[in-house]
Amino acid sequence: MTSPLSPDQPRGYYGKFGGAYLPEILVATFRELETAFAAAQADPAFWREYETLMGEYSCRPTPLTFAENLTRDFGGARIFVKREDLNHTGAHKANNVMGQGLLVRRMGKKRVIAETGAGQHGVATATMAAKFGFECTIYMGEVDVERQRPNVFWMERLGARVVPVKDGSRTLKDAINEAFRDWAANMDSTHYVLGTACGPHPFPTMVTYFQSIIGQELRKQVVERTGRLPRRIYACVGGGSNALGVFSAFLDDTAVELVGVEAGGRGLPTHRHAARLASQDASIGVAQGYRTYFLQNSDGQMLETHSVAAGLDYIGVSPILAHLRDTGRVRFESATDAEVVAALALAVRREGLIPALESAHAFAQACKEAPGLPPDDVIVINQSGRGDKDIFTVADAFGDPAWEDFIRRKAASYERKP
Amino acid sequence: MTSPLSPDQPRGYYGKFGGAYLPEILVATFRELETAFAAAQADPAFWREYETLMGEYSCRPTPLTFAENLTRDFGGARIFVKREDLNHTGAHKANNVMGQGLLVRRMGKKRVIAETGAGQHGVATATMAAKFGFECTIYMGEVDVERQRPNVFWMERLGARVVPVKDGSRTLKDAINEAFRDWAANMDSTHYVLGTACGPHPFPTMVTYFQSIIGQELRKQVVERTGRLPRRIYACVGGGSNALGVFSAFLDDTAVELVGVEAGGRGLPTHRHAARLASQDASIGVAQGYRTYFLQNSDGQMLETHSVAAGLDYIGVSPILAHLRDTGRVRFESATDAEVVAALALAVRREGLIPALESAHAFAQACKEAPGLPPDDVIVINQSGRGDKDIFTVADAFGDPAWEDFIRRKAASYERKP
Amino acid sequence: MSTLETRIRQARSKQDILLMTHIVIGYPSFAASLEIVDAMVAAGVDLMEMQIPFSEPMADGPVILAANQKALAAGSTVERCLEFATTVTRKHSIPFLCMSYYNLLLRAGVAGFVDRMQAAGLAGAIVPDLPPEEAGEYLPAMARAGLDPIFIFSPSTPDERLRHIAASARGFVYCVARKGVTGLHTTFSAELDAYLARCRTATKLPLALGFGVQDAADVNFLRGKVDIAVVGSATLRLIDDRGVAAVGAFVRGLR
Amino acid sequence: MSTLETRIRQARSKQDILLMTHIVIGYPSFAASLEIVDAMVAAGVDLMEMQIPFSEPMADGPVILAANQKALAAGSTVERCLEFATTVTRKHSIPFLCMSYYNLLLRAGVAGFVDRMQAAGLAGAIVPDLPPEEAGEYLPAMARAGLDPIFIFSPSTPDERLRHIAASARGFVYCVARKGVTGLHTTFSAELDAYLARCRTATKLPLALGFGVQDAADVNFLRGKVDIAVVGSATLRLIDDRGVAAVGAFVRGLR
Ligand SMILES: Cc1ncc(COP(=O)(O)O)c(C=O)c1O
Ligand SMILES: Cc1ncc(COP(=O)(O)O)c(C=O)c1O
Repeated sequence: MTSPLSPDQPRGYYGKFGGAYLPEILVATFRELETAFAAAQADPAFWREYETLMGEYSCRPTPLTFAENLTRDFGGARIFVKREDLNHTGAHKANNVMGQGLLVRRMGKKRVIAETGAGQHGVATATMAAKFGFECTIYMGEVDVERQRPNVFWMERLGARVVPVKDGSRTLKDAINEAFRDWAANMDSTHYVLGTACGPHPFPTMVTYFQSIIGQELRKQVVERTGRLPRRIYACVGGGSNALGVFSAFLDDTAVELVGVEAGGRGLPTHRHAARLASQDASIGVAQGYRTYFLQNSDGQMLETHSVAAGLDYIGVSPILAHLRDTGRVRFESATDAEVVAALALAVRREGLIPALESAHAFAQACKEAPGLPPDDVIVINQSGRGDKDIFTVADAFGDPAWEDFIRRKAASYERKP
Repeated sequence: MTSPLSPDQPRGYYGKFGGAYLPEILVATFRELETAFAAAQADPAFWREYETLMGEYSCRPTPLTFAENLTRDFGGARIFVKREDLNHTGAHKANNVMGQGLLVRRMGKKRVIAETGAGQHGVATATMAAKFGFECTIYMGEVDVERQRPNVFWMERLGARVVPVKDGSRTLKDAINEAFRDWAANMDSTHYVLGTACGPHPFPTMVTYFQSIIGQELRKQVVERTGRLPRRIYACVGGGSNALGVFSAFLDDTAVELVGVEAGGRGLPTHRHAARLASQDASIGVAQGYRTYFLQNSDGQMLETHSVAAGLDYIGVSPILAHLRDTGRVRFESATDAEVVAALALAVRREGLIPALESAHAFAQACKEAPGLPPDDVIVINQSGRGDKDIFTVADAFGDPAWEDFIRRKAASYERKP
Repeated sequence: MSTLETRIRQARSKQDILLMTHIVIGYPSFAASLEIVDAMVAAGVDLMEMQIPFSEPMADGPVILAANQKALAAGSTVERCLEFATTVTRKHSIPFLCMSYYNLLLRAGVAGFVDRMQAAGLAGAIVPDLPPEEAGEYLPAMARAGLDPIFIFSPSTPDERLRHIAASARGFVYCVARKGVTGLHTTFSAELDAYLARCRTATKLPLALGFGVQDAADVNFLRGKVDIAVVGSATLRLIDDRGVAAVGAFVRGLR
Repeated sequence: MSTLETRIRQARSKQDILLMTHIVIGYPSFAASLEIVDAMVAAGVDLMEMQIPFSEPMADGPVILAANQKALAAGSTVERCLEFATTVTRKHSIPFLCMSYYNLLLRAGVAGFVDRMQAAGLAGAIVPDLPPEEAGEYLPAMARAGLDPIFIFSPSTPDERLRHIAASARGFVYCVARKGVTGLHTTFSAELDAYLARCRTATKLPLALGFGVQDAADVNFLRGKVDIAVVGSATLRLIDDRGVAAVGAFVRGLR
């Protein structure tokens, strides 16, 4: 299968975004990757192998669920949810990671590294490494290690070494830098499993390629189920991989509105957010090897970002999405932390779905817009992941006293031990 | 579809096990349920509706995963894993609960209650209630509330009232008694969603009916993938529902050995276990409305049971399994807590699978037996659920100091709040 | 007509309503249980049901449940309970019934257990989780031993089934007043009349009514409607709150 | 031949190996940076690269990374860094190079940034994340301003690409000694010869070698192999451990 979203310009550019701004030491490695990826794409057996793996190890095709209660509550468009949360390891991250795993095996490498923010990509990579028998190191900002300790625990059980990154803002972007540093030293043995549709070419194209399985399935499912294409599709946007994955199959259907939802954090006016494309706070820059919109100051130094969802808390955004914003094909919105927690609570209560805090951004925006659409319309929310992993954050957001008591008792039980 | 495992005797008996030992006040309710279930079974649309629901809301058919590394490590039979962990809410419990949800809707009731041990069945029921718009109360032993707090948190978010049961051993059996008490008072409005293939007729038959979807899928998958029937199938046995679900499609294939794995707890010789069928410690009794093997003393008082897996920590066992033991069709084994934690660690590390502690019992037994079987043979482990929910227990079993520190810091952060 | 039924009818000829009370043997202690029985008999109760505690009393509400569990925790065994029954049946002349769950009978062997109840001087037994359909072993054993199996009617039991149950019943029939388990209050209302009329049609045996009968007003309300008023959790609650000494006065005040 | 290249060749005619050192401007403070430059120049270094700190220095290792972040936290801005450059280029006569990441140029406007570097008296720039393919805006601006774009060779760069890079290079070429980022030690071995031979074939420009050069032994090893030894993280580490005052003696001891 060829990539649904290949660069429209040389050197991995989508419009004026993308490229590969690499330290020379890594250039050869990227060329090797580009070649391996091109060969895989050209081999019809590769996509089949990928689909088989995802069918037998994860649960693809993931279902499309009709959110009957929310639809009724809002009295507007019929709301469907694409269930990436049902993937093995709990998020769409598995798609990308398993695909890259197959590629790594083709390339004959024996070690993988990855960065992780929410921890989902780290768990997915560590899982893939366990399955494929690769050695594995995961870089994770110290702040995120703390926010997402359960994921760290599982990564370690999966055999990965988790390295807390203590530099900079100690979040995702710093973990990415650190992964590049590792790669620059170990590229012969090692593949860097970048977790989203960002980074230097060919990562945005490659990650989108693997994630496009979401959109392919959805298109088939939604037509079968409703006899029509959706009026709008909502996806949260961290790096942009789940959004591109689900949007990819609908780019040529101009009647389908594609809506990317970024982290509004404490609200756009506070500037404490991670909205690169939905706010006026970002500007074009080059960092971490690619050109896109970044949240940066007038000197070009990256700003601290903020979101209740670790997986959206990132300075940059996929160059492909930056381009799709500039061309007007994708509309970008943002949802605040408070709106997101409310949307999560609603999805849980009314549909029995537990979206990840990241995915709850897409729910939040869809809930805002659904009432205004006619009942004939179909809208789809991409539920990129499940929210179990977020229990510490969500319990805090709800201020659940029973949970706090439980943690206190647990802590006390550890004190009593020798 | 008719039930794959209907009683072979009147009044819901399987051999000498089963029956319905009910307080008179509940007899009419059970008759009503029996009638409704019979009507549903007779209606071909019902099973289709059930399959559609499970396909669109959960991710059925769940995959069959080849455990390539474990197979290679052991050098014996080819090991496959049936992935019930990928169900929505993370376990096979969803199958039963969604099926009963459809039945409740047919019966026109508006409230559901359930007992829960591991919390999985509680989360599944609360999820079903949210989706179907039923009011929901979950009874849960106080000990289990403490062991499985994350599940309690989600149940509450799902809109369920979780009632900690403070009587008796404050575990699953006491929660069951309490649910029956609620039902006896509210049977007009309420359905009791019993969580396993135990309890008075028609529950064992009905729960097995819904869970038989596992075995039906598996049979098709394993023949397609390997061209043969499995030599052995392993399933953990708490109440017995996942085991019966996966075994059901193979009962007539006498060449397929069916192995139920019970909780060996601290070891059978310590008597601190929950092995009803694999130990000599149980005897035939009647409690909680049905006749089966119970762990009881010479007076007939129930004993305290023990398992690292809350979902297996139960005094009784499905009457259907008791019968299948007596007929010799199913072999019963037990795995100790220590073996189970080791098997879990192995599955995580080598296959990237995170079985629930319950399911890890099946892994433990399969790991013991796989090396002794020829490579031509195929064995299947039913991975009834995922182990994320068990992080507090597993982290303690591993004695992870970083986890303990994390919990201490979390607790300290709560102290600082007003 | 069984001995028990005869005795009930005799007592009824002197009283317009009989009183049956309930204890959990060994709760709060065996000594206290004896005091309670003495006090109740002295206060004039006509029959007593004595519960042998069981770890899973699914038909009982919170008060009796807790008493079952505390009695077990304090070391109550079937053996000691039957010894206790022997003591009180020798000491007092009113009929005593055994109340327990089926597992205790089954575990000991149904026939053997029934024989032991007989030896203990008990007049019959109430086994709330044993419907007649499952009583194939129990009924002949009881008949052989001359003990009455007391069965239960409930408001949700359809007419046909009332008759079916009645066919196995001896001594009297225990009508539960409402849905739910023991120990919660019942608001007695005119609805009860229709239910009791159905019960009357189904059996000629004396009728007892229990579940939520807790004071003189309740007993008074039942006068003329049933033969026996059963006071269960109310006395247990009384003992918990005010001690064994309060039992006599309470029972005397009921009628 | 560019002015920078001419000056390097002149210096080389007097020394068999030149020394280039590295600072992060504003680390540990602007005042200290000035002292460090003065000490290095006094100790005889031939060229200096001055890094304008960037929040995401992906090609730098832990030592320089930390210095970048501390400098930023202490208030280093592009404006102040260029002022600093102006000060030192006026004060000292050796060539100074600007080292930074492309985003700082891009954000300010590449041509404008280059003009400001020129105005600050800098001789050229090293932009480690800007390969020649992406340098379409940068190269003409540098040429117009008369500044030399320093490009990088690495051991993993194939011959053809070495030539392609060389085509854009001016002043000298910076050869990184090994895989990885700055700051880790390099074990210099005979393998280096083959790599440097490839570099020599690809360009006639002077060659600098850096990454892991940290003491006199390393510098000595490079004598006769390259024109310039680049000492980067080693001096930063020295400052962290022993303070600014130790710089002069250290640098003097290198050659
Ligand atoms: C569940 C989930 N959704 C979304 C994201 C955001 O990534 P992306 O924008 O690449 O889909 C993450 C990142 O960790 C995630 O875990
Ligand atoms: C994951 C899982 N597996 C197994 C069980 C045991 O139940 P059963 O024997 O009915 O399958 C439970 C019960 O909670 C469970 O949560």
